[in-house]
Parts: sequence; structure tokens; C-alpha cells
Amino acid sequence: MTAAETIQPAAAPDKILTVTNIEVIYDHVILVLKGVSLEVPRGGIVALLGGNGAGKTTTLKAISNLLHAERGEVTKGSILFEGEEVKALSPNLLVRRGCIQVMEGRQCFGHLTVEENLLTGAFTRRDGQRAIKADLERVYAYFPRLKERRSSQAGYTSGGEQQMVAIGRAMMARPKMILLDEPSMGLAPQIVEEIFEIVKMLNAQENVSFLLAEQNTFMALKYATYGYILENGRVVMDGAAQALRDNEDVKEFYLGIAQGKQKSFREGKHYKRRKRWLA
Amino acid sequence: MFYREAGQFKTSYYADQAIFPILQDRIGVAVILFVAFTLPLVASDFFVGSVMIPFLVFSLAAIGLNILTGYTGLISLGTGAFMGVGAYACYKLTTIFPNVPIVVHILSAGFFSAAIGVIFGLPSLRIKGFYLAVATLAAQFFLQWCFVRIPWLYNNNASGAIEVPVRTLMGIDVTGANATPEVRYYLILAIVVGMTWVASNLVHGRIGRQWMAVRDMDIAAELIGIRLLNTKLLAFAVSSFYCGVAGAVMMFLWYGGGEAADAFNINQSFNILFMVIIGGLGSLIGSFFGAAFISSFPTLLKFGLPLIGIHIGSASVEHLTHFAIGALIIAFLIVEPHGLARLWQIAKQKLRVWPFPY
Amino acid sequence: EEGIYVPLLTYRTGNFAGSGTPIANGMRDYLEMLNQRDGGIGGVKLIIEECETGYDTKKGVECYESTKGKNPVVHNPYSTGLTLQLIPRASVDKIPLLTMAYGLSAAADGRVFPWVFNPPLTYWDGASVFVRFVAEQEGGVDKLKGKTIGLVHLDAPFGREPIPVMEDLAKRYGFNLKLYPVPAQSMQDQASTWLAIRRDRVDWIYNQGWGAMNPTAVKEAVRTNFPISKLVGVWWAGGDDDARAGGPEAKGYRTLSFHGAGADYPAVQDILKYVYDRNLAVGDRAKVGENLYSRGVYNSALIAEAIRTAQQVTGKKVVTGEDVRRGLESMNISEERWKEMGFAGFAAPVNISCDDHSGHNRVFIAQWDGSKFVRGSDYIEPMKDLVRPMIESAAKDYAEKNAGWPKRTEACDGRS
Amino acid sequence: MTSLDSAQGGVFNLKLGAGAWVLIGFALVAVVTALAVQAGALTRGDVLYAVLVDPFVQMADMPDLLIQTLWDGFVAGMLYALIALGFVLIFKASGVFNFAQGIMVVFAALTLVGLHEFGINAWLALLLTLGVMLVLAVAVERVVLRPLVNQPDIILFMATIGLTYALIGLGEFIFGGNPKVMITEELFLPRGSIDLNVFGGFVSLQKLDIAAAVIAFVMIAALSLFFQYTRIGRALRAVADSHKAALSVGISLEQIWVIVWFTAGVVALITGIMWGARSDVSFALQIIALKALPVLILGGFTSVPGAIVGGLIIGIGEKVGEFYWGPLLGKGIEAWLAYMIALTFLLFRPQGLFGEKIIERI
Amino acid sequence: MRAPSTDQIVAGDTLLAVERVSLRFGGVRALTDVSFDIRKGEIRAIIGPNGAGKTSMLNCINGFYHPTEGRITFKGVTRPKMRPYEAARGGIARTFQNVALFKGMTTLDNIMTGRALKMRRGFFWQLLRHGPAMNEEVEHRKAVEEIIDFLQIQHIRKTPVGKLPYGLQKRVELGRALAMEPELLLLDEPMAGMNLEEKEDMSRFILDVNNQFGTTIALIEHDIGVVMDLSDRVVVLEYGRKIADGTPAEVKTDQAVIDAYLGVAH
Ligand SMILES: Nc1ncnc2c1ncn2[C@@H]1O[C@H](COP(=O)(O)OP(=O)(O)OP(=O)(O)O)[C@@H](O)[C@H]1O
Ligand SMILES: Nc1ncnc2c1ncn2[C@@H]1O[C@H](COP(=O)(O)OP(=O)(O)OP(=O)(O)O)[C@@H](O)[C@H]1O
Ligand SMILES: [Mg+2]
Ligand SMILES: [Mg+2]
Repeated sequence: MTAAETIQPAAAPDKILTVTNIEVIYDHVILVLKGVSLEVPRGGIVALLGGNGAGKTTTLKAISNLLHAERGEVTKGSILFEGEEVKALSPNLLVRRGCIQVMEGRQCFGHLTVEENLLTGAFTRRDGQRAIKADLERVYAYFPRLKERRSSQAGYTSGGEQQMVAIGRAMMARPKMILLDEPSMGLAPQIVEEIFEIVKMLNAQENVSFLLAEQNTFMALKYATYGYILENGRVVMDGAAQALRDNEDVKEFYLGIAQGKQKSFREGKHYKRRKRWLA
Repeated sequence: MFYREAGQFKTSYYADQAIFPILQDRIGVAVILFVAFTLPLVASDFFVGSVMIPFLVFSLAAIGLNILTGYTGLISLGTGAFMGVGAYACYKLTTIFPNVPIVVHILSAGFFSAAIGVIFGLPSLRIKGFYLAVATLAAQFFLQWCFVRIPWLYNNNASGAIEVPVRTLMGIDVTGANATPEVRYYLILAIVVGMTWVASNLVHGRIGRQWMAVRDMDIAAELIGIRLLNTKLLAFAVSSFYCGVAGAVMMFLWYGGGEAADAFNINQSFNILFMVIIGGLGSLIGSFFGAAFISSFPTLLKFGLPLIGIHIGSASVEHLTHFAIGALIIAFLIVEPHGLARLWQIAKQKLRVWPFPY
Repeated sequence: EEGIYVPLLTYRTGNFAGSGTPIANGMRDYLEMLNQRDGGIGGVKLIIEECETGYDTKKGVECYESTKGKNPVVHNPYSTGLTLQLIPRASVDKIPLLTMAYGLSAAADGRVFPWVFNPPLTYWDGASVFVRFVAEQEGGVDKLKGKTIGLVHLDAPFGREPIPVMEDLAKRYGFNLKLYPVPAQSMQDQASTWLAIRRDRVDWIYNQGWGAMNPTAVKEAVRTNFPISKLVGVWWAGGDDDARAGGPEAKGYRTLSFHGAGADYPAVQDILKYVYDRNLAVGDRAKVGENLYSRGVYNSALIAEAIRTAQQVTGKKVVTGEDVRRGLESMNISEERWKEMGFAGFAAPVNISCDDHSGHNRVFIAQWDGSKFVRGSDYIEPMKDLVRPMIESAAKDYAEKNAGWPKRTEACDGRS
Repeated sequence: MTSLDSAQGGVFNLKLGAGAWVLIGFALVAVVTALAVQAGALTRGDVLYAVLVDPFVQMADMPDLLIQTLWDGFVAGMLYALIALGFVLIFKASGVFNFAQGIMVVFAALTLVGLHEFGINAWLALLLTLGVMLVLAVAVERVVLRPLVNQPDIILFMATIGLTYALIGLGEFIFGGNPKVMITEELFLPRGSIDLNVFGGFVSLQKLDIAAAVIAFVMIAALSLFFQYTRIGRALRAVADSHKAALSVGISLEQIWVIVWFTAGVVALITGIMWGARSDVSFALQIIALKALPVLILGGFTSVPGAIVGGLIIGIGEKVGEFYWGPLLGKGIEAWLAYMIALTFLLFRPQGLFGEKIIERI
Repeated sequence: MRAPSTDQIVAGDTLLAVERVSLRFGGVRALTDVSFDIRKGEIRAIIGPNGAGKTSMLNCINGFYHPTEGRITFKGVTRPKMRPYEAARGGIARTFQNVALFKGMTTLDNIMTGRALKMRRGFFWQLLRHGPAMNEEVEHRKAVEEIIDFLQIQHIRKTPVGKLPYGLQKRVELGRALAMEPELLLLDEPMAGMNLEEKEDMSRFILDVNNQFGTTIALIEHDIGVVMDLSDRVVVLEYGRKIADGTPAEVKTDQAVIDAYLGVAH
């Protein structure tokens, strides 16, 4: 961790997000992130991979400044969003600046209807009812299922429907950057495809940058331009998506491709072969 | 450095099931008990009688409520009334069976409030959260009304109050004006220690787990085969039992009689709830911390200030105390929302990794 | 340096501060005045210490315990609840309880309660006085027949005190008695109570209330067009704030009282001179002489007189609780004595004897003239013949119920 | 179509359920008694008669009293509703059960009267008091809520208790404990009463009560519209559902909370004035706040209209109950009647009449 | 730990039969006229697009919802208004889509709670927590420790589950279900939010549970790979209707399924 890194943001203005060597502690005692650094170029799609408890969610929360709501805090390092220190911004300012997070595990407003949920997404927007209406329709176009359930309370919708609501809600804010936490979780395959397509479109058409924490490595690396792999709180590997996809370890442990062919879950011998980059 | 499990390997599940697995903890408990039992030898009557005794009584009640609110997640504002039931039951018992030792009466009084508690616990199957809290207010006010309106409860005394008769235990006065604070203190201490032990047995065993399961996610609990009604009612019964005993102890060993209907009013219920929350929901030690904070702290502040030479009008002291308590409550919650007990744990945890930050 | 320690259990905070504060001021100021003017009593300084009870029994007991050690000569619990707690302890700690016109009526029986004093009269006396007064107004006891008399009372032991007497008298004089309990929670909302009063066509009302209950009662009476002058409060319902709350229509509101109000009495003037002019007061000068303030003064006057009598009886200067108990028992404040004390016409003579610790002394009716309470009647004798037997039986009952209640051993000094 | 509509959809079919039950119950009782009286099975002096017949006979005999009772109940209900409203606002908007509402009422009223006693013009005092309430709101947000964001309800509840203590200490310290008389004339609140002669008797309506009722009604109407149909209103409800999620979509909790606590403060002030005018302004007034709780659960913590409906049911229920059935139990049943009424309703609808349904979904 | 012996039903014949079940919530039709069966000892997958009614189906099976029409027969008995705890007693355990653990309790306690049904010692012994009560406690503790080892969650034995990462929570939840030693185990998306490695492990667990203890399993999962590899037979729901039922191979090639669910053919 040299000075170079801390100067870097200035040096690299095309980065929309720069995380430099952050440490996160929960409850004053549990050290979870042990120096994570990553960058998201403007208009890029970056994947954040890693096993359970690796610290993906924590990283995203640190970025969107939601940690204090969990009694966690960033103790070291800096996070710059468009060259601005995130610590200085309250979550809602951050959203105004155009950085919004879709939280893990479908955090919907259970008592609000699906439509109201989507509308809350537009809370920070100032560009008038018409624009908002238009976006609402756009979201419905992406997720027709939501249109059907628009007037029922989100709490009663199915797991997947809630996931769609969460994503749609974020889109309603017309952000510059979206932090997606496990978007594919609990979604039917073709919806997963759709969602990643949507990501791609937003990225292509509206130049929205993405940082997505994903377990579905295959999808993530298929759509991302760059990837980081997190293991218990440290970045253990990063590189262009292509490079990662071709990496043997990644192939075996994240893509499940052994000797070039997809292997069956039945064959999975006993679970002793877990490999770690660092013990 | 000195506080850690390191090197203390649990050789059997029995050992691991122990409530204080760590040696240092066991030592700590022993020390506390020792202090508690030797205290009267050094402390003044005032301290024993007006600080320690109330502290113990409220701790007992707090444990009771904690079982209901902290472990089973049912908020109750009827605690005061349930204590009252205990007190009146004990009073009737002493008049009906004058020759049975008072301790027996005090303990059996608990069963009556347990019964009442179960009755008022019935709605808890349908009603949840704050709704239940307010529903229990019905119990509070209805019972309070009964305490005033049923003269039979207070033996038709002209004063309408519980008049505590003199009772002795092994030739020593334990109730009445001649009972010294020390004697009463020891008696209460014995009761509290015993009942705390039992409580910790309950909450660490199967029943405790079922309570907590209901608290954390009642649907899931039912889906793994726990019957909600039984579990909740059991919680109500046990909780009210503790409160009832606390009430009886309060009237007979602390107050020594008086206007019970007034002593067990809604404020009492609130105070005890405060103790439980501030102390730490779902923690037995928490109940003690809470009681100490809400009950003893103001007293010490009030009578302590003059001792350290701060003299302000008696009223201003009261205002100050109020303000200080309020501020402290908020401060504590901000530092650690899960109450003093958790604060204590974290302290221990830090101690465990000491001297390293984490 | 040596002195006589007089703790004052007062409440200037909590829900009853409204009535507690003026009393506290009155009590404190008078004693302070004695210190300033005469250097205490019989040349011994009074050590005055207030302890805040907030009208809460727990805190009250704390106060008692904390002051107990400094050998106080007398205790004024100023709350019925607290009194009931302290009664058993008084005889053990050898500290007399002066519960001035409150507390346990039965305690008036000095043969059972040597350590408890409730002069100048008990709630039972009060109720009887009220009935006498009504009879007087209606023109004779025979006129009471068929009348409807209501008892509006706080739904607590304190409030229920007058019930036995009233019932007895109802039988005796053939008026019909209606009870209107007011639960503590709805002290400030007595709509249904007063509607019921309207339904029952009540002629006279006796209000055994305290704290926030009183102003509300007055207001409701006004609101429901109840003839305000037929609403008579027990002496604790005689706060100026209570009446003031009713606005102009409250003019004519009556309350029992056993002392005058106002600042004209020489002693009160001295208070202004020696306490207020020297900025030793906590209270507000304007409120000096209000009814409840005067009540506090009266209470302190009794304390002072008890101490003085004690000094006479024992010949000691620095008296103890035991001495003051004797002092109280042989206390006899005559007209002249009141005069000497600078209270000419302030209150009726007070006699206490070893048997009779309340004295069933006379009281009068004070009436609200729109700005202050003025005397509204002559002194009226309580019905001692009725009350005394009740007290004795109640006392006996108490002693029996509290198994092992000590027999009176304290000697009686008789009349000095 | 908004969530309330859908919730109400639920409300109505369920409430019909409850309502139907109640109606059937009454009908049965009525029929049975009627028969019994006919058959002479029920005669004067007999318990059932006293319970089932006599009260209604009384109502018929003295209709003016009945009307008066209903009116008193109505007014009381409105005033309860006002206090409840304070709770609802805050609960709805932040999921906080604001124990301090009662003391805020006292505090506001005391400030108003206290300032006036310091010789400040009544209306100026009113403005200043509003200022004080604003300051309070901001302080609460800064000191209490912000650090406790996303904590369990019970913790926030406890925090508001801390607030209560602090406010009591502060208030008594500044204004002293002695009761004060509410400045009604200065605020041009009507005094006196209108006496209507009806059915040979009279019904007296306090002008003040009328004013109170009107004000309460207007406020509640306004607020419920605000909650339902504005962007802020939606945000408020979102916050109540999940602080975390609300943060993540960029709703500014700070702003929301200040708004809502200030509104609650204003409501508290009005409540304080009204109650103060009925009895007097002292800390004893906080006892009244307890009466708002049954109203609250009856209407549902989260529903503004619920507050008013609950208020009316409780107010009228308890007054009528006390007046006609109270004597059977030696009066004073008002002390618990309200809570029992609320409890019975809850057994039909655990979330109150208009409360949002507790979502149970696995 | 063995599944309780159910002599009347042997591997292969029907353990649970769902007949023409429909479920409505006001306007929403969560399930319409669905019928299928689960044979003892098999792994039965239920798949379908989001909102198809899979979870609702499970909820009906263990009595959390009650079908508006149709009936569900378990071990030959039909209980129309079965309460969830009765289902549990009957030997049905499950895990939940949105993890439903007891957040305040440690992993150990969570799994121990799963034994609630099996622990018999009465209130009195619980008061003492010595002698019989303690023995029982320890004996069940042993069983639980087996499960813990089996699932490889020793390291988080004493951690409050609320703080565990999602994946581990799912595993603990499975442990809790296993602790009930059920005959029929309902798994609702056990592998959501796991990476491949963990999915492999989880598959391994499921297979082992199935082989070693002969537990019958109903599995909801969106990862087709997993479903196809693990399950013996698959039901496919869409909009609350059954659109296909058969072996993975059959289902995979079923056009309706491909259109409705798989999108691109795998
Ligand atoms: N509120 C919290 N308090 C304490 N520890 C926490 C908290 N939240 C997460 N942790 C711990 O931080 C570590 C990282 O958790 P995190 O949720 O970031 O992992 P993750 O990569 O998102 O895992 P998953 O893929 O399962 O979501 C975990 O070990 C977890 O136990
Ligand atoms: N309690 C309920 N009240 C109202 N609607 C409900 C309820 N439970 C489920 N639904 C509706 O029924 C439909 C089926 O829901 P279910 O959860 O079974 O879908 P699912 O197949 O599990 O979808 P997913 O794969 O996303 O979990 C959904 O549209 C949902 O909104
Ligand atoms: Mg995560
Ligand atoms: Mg599902």
C-alpha cells in the first residue's frame, strides 16, 4: 500500500469508483475486510466474486456508506466515488450523486405495494412526474411480472418477484452506478439472463457503471469486463474477465469446468478438496 | 491476557453445557456471591435497607419480565399488577395459615400470580408486539382496580392497606418493624440467588430454547413442531411466578406493608420494563444491571451528592436525577443497543484479545 | 454544633407537586423564620432538611431511612401511603409521626398508637363536619331527610376514608348517599362522574380529592352547572390553584379548613421579613399566605410548639424524638398561645391528650371569593361521639390484625 | 390503487367479519332479553334485568342524558384521538413507538403557559413554543434517532423513554412543578357552553369541546391525506418498513424524522392546549396519555383515520359503559374499560381496525 | 441418526400424494389444480418460474397454508386443517427460501431446537437441569454434534446465526431440519446465493442425507444443473399450474418447459 495508490484517483479520472485498501470492523471487534482495493472504470461492469462470507456484501455496504446501520465501520483506507470521499456523504447524498445499491436478499418495503416500492426509488429525483412515470413503464417493460402484481403488497410477492422489485427500484433512481448484490439469487434461469441483459443494456445505452457481487460466476464473468476474487476479506486475484475465465483455478472452483467439460453435481466426490489461495 | 478460554479444553459435553464454561467466569461469580453475603457486615443500614434490598427485589422482578419479554419476545406492561397479585396472595395466605413459615407463603404466592398471568396471557397467541403490550395494560388496570375494590383482599382493613404481621424464622423477626435490614437482606438474597439459579437452568435448557425460538421467528418455530400457545403460556406462567414472588418479597420483606394498590401501579410496570431493556433483553445478568441502573442509581445519586458536598435544593436534585437518567439511557443505547449486558460481553471479548485491538 | 434536627419529607416534583410545593414552602419558611428570628426554639437552632419524596412511597421510605440516623425529633410523611408504612417503625425507631389531618384515622387512639399523632382532626371528623354544615345550611338536621349527598372521592384508600362515617350518618339522618369514585387514571377527565351526579340530582357534594383531581372537579362542576357553593372539598381540596382553575364561575367554592389564609398574621409577616427579605426562601413571595402555604405554616407551628412543650416537660434544651412525643401528648395551643405565636385568629385551639392524638378539633368552612379563600363559617365541632368509638374499634382491629403489636408502655405526662 | 386501499380491502372484509359478529351478538342478546321480559322471567331487581334491561330503560327515560353521554364520549374520544395521532405519526414514519408523546404534550403546554407567565404575548408565546418544538424535533433526530438507525423497535422505544425522563427533568426544572392555568381567553378559545333543551331536559355543549372536536377532525383528515397521496408520505411509510432499505434508495431519514417529530410536536401542543383547558397544565397530564394507548391499538398503530375511529369507539364506549353499566360494579370501571374494549376488538383483528396487516410469509 | 422406521411404507411407494390442490389469496391464484406424488426415498424436484407457486406448494404440504381445494395425503392419512406442528410431528421438516433461522441464537442452539420434539424430560427436571435432564441434553447434543460435523460447521458452533453469511445460514438451516430426523425433507432453494463450490458441497449433503438416512426429499431449486443432476423426478409449475412431470431427461426436452422456464435449452 504505497502513496501511489492514494494519489491514483487523481491520476485516473476515468475511474468512477476507487476503493483503496479498506478495513471494516463490525461491533468494534469483528474484523471482516482486511485491506480491499478495487476500481470501477466509468461505464464498466466489474464483478466481485467470492465464497460465502468472503466480504462481498460488506464491501458493497462500505461503498454505499450503509455500514453504520449495521454497527460496522470503515477503519482504514479510502473510498472515492467520482473523486469524492464517500465517508463525507450521507447515503442519500450518495444516491443523489448517482450511486445506488441493490441489497442482498430482497429488501422490499413489505407494506407498500409493488408500484409504491418502485416509486420510492425515484425519491431523490427532481425531474418531474412525467419522467418518473416513463421510467415506471420502462421497469414494467423489463419485468412484466411486476406489472401484473403492481397493486399487491410487496411482502406477499414471491421471492423472485421481490428480487425484481429491488432491482427495478434501483433503476428508478436513474443512477450513474449500481452496486448489485447477488442479483441472480433466487431467480429463474431465464430471468437471470434477462437481468444480465438489462445490465448490459443500461451499461451500453445509459452508460451506467456496475459493480456486481455474484455467486453465479459463469454469468458474472460472461457479462463483466473485469473481475476481483475475494477470499475471507482479501482480494486474492483480479484481472480482465477473459483472463479470469481462462484461469485454471477459477475454472475448477468457480465455473465447475474440469478438463474442459461441465462436471455433474452427483460426481462431486467428498468435500475435502476445497482449495484456498491463502490458508 | 488473563481472561481467555485458551488452554481450557472441554473434555465432555457436560463440561461444555456448563453455564459458565470459562474458569475466570466461575471465579467471578464466586467473588460476587462472597461480596453479596459479606456486604451487610461492612455497609450501613441505609445502604443495605434502601439500596441493596430494592435492588434485589427489582432484579427478581426484572428476571421475571425478562423471561417473558427478553426470552419469549412478549412485551408486557402488566408486571406491576402481577407483582401485586403475589403480594395480596401472600397476605391472604399469612392470615389464613398464620403458622406456616412466611417464606413458604412468599414462594407459594407466586403460583397465584402465575395462574392470573396465564389467564391474561391467552390473547398473546393472536396479539403480537406492542399490541400485546397495550393489551396487558388491561390486566394492569383491571387488577389494580380489584386491589382497591375487593376489601376481602386486604382483610377489610380500614386503611385499605396490607398490614404486615410480625413473623419470625428460627426465632428471628423477619417481618415487622423489628426485623433488621440485615436479616431481611439475607432472606431476600437467598431467595434471589436460588430463583436466579433456577431461571438460568430453564433458559439454558430445552424450554429456554423453545422460548427463544418463538421470540426469533414464531412461524419457523411452529414449523419445526413447537406449539406456540403452550410455549407462550408457559413463559407467562413462569414470568408471572417470578413477578409474584418479587411482589410478595417487596411488600413483606422490604416495604413491610402499605398501600399495595398504589405500590403496584403502572409506573412499576414501566420501570421494570425499562430495567429489562436497559439491562439487556434475554440476559439474566442484564436484569441485575438494569435493576441497579433504574432503581439504585437514582437513590445513590440523590443521597450521594450531598455526601460529596454538592448541596442543591431537594427538588433540583430530583430534576437533575431525572435528567441524568434520561441522558444516560440514551447514551447507553447509542453505545450498545443491546443493553448493559452486551456491553459487558464486549468488554470481556476485548479483554480476551487484549492486548491486541482485535 | 448542637441543634434539633427536623427533617421535612416534601414533594415539589411528580404528579402532586401542585399541592406539595406550597405546603413545602410554608413548612420550611416558618421554621427558617424561627431560626432567623429567635435563633431556633428555646435557643437551640433547628436543623431543617428537606427530602424529596415525589409523593412516591419508595422514595419516601428512602428519605425516612436516610434521615433516621441523624436522630430526628419528628417526621411528617405527608402521604397516607407513606404514613401506613412508617406507623409500625415509629415505635421502634422512637420517632414520633406527625400526620397533620391525614394518614390513618385510627391512629388518633393514643393508647394503641403512642407514636402517631394526627391533629387537629381526622378525615372521619371532617366528613361529620361536612354533614353538620349541610344540615346548618339546609336549616336543621331534620331537613337532611330525603336529600341526596354525593361523595366524590379518589379511588384509593385515602379517598375512601370518609365512606364509613358518611354511611353511618346517612342512616342516622335519612339522607341518601351516593359514591362517585374517580380512578387515578381519569383524574383529569371526570365527565362521566359529573354526568352521573347530574342524573342523580345530587344536592350536596363532598369532595375527598387530591392533586390534579381537584381543579378538574371544580371545572366539571362549573361545566355541568352544579351549584358551586354546594361543592365542599376536604381540606386537601383547598388549594388556591384548585379553585382558580374554575375561572370566575368557581366563586363560592367551599372547602374545609382549620386555619386562616393570608399574609396579615404577624408571624407570616415575620416570615416575609426574616426569610424572604433575606433571600432565604425557595418559594415565590406572591404565593405566601395562600391556603396550602398557610397549611404548611400551620404544620410547622405544630412542630415548633411540640418541641417547645417537650423542652418544658423535660427541662432539656436539645430534645430527642422521645421527648417530642411527650411534648406532642401534652401540647395545648390555646387562643392566647396562638396569639403569642403571632397567629391571632389564625386557628382554633389544639388539644392533644395521651388517649386522643387528634383532638377532634374544630374546623370551619373556607370559601373562594374569586381570588382567595376567605372564612365562610364559624368553627364547627366534629361529631366526636360518633367518630371516637369508630376510631377505638378501628385501632383495636389494627392491633389484633398486626399480631404482636406492642402494648403501650410509654408513661403519660398528663396535662401540664 | 395504493397500499391503504388494498389494506382496506382487507380491512373491510375482515371488519365485516368482526362487525358481523358484534351485530349478531347484540341481536341475540336483544331477542333473548325481549323474550325473557315478555315471559316475565326477567323482573326488576334481578341481576340479568339490571345488566340487560335497566340501562336501556334509563336511556329511554332520560334521552337528554343519553345524548349528553354520547356527546361527552365523542369529545373525550376526539381528544384521545389527538394524543393517539401523535403516536401514530411517529410510529408510521419511523416505526418508533414514541413513549415520550405524553410528556411532549405536557412540555408543549407548559412552555406555552410558562412563556406567557414570563410576560410574553400569548400569540408570540405560541410561535415561540412552535419554535421550541422544532428545536426538540431536530435535537431528537440528531441525538437519539440518527445514532440508533436500523435498531429493533424496542430499542428505539426505550430511547424515547430516556427522552421522557430528560424532558420531565428539564420541564420541571424550568417551569417548576406547580400546575398552571391554560391561557384560553388569550388564544381566543371560546368559553362557556351552549345549552340545548331537548326531551324536557337539556344538553350542554361546551364551546371549547366543539372547537376541540373540529380542530382534531381537521388535523386528522389533513394528515391522513398527506400520508396517502404525497411523495413524502410514501417515503414516511417506506422508512417505517425498513430503515436499511430506505437508506439504500436514498431517502433522507434525517429530513423525514425532523418533519415527523415536528408535526408530532405540533399535535402535542394542540393536545396540550385542549386538555390543559379542561383541567390544568401540570405533569399529572401525562397520565392522560395512557388513555391514548387503547385508542392506538384499536385503530391500529399505523393508521391516521384509525386514530379517530378508535378514539370515538373508546371515548363513547367507556363513557356509556361507565354511565349506564358502571353503577353495577360500583362505578370507576372507566379505569380499565377502555383497555378491555380494545382487547376484545384485538381478538378479532390483531392489528387493530385499520392497522397494516402483519405480514406472515415464509 | 436414522429416520423413524415406517414399516408400512417401503422405498418406492407413495409417501405423499398431492391431489388437485388449488390455493387462492383473494384475487391471486397461487396454485390451480395441481396433482403429483412423492415416492419414498426419492429426490423430487419442483421447478418453475418465479411466482409459479413452488413455495406455496411446500407451505401447503406442511400445513402453513391450507389448500382452498384438493387434498394432500401423507403416509396414507389426510389432514384437512393440519397445523404446522402436526406436520412436524408427522415427520415433515423443511428449510426456507428467505432463511428463517432463530437469529438471536447460536448455531448449536438452533440445531438443538430442532430436537425439541424429541426431548421428553418434563418441566420439573428442566428446573434442575441436572440428572436426567442433563443426560438427555447431552445425549441429544451428541446427535447434534454429528450433524454439525457432517455439515462442517464446527467453527461457527457458538456464533449467533444472525451474523453468519447467507450461505452458512442456509447450511445451518439444513442442519436444523436434519435434527428433526424427518421422513420427508422439503428444501426451498437451498443453494440460492452460493457459489459453485458450495453448491457442490450442498449437493453432496443432500445426496448423502438421501442415501445414508433414506430421507425422502422435495427440492425447489433454480439452478437447472443441480436439479437435473440430483433429482429422480421433476415437477414443473407455471402460474400455479403443473405443466410437466417426469424424469429430468424428459422435462429438459419438454418444449413447454423450455418456453416457460429454461429459456435457452441447456
Ligand atoms: N452485522 C454483522 N455483524 C458481524 N459480523 C458480520 C455482520 N455482517 C456480516 N458479518 C460477517 O462478515 C463476513 C462477511 O460477510 P458478507 O455478508 O460480506 O459476506 P458475503 O461475501 O456477502 O457472503 P454471501 O455471499 O454469503 O453474501 C462474514 O463472516 C459475516 O459473518
Ligand atoms: N400469503 C400470500 N398472500 C398473497 N399472495 C401470495 C401469498 N403467498 C404467495 N402469494 C403469491 O402466490 C404466487 C406464488 O408464490 P410462491 O412464493 O409460491 O412463488 P414461488 O414459486 O416460490 O416463486 P419463487 O421461485 O420466486 O420463490 C406469487 O405470485 C405470490 O405473490
Ligand atoms: Mg452477501
Ligand atoms: Mg419460492
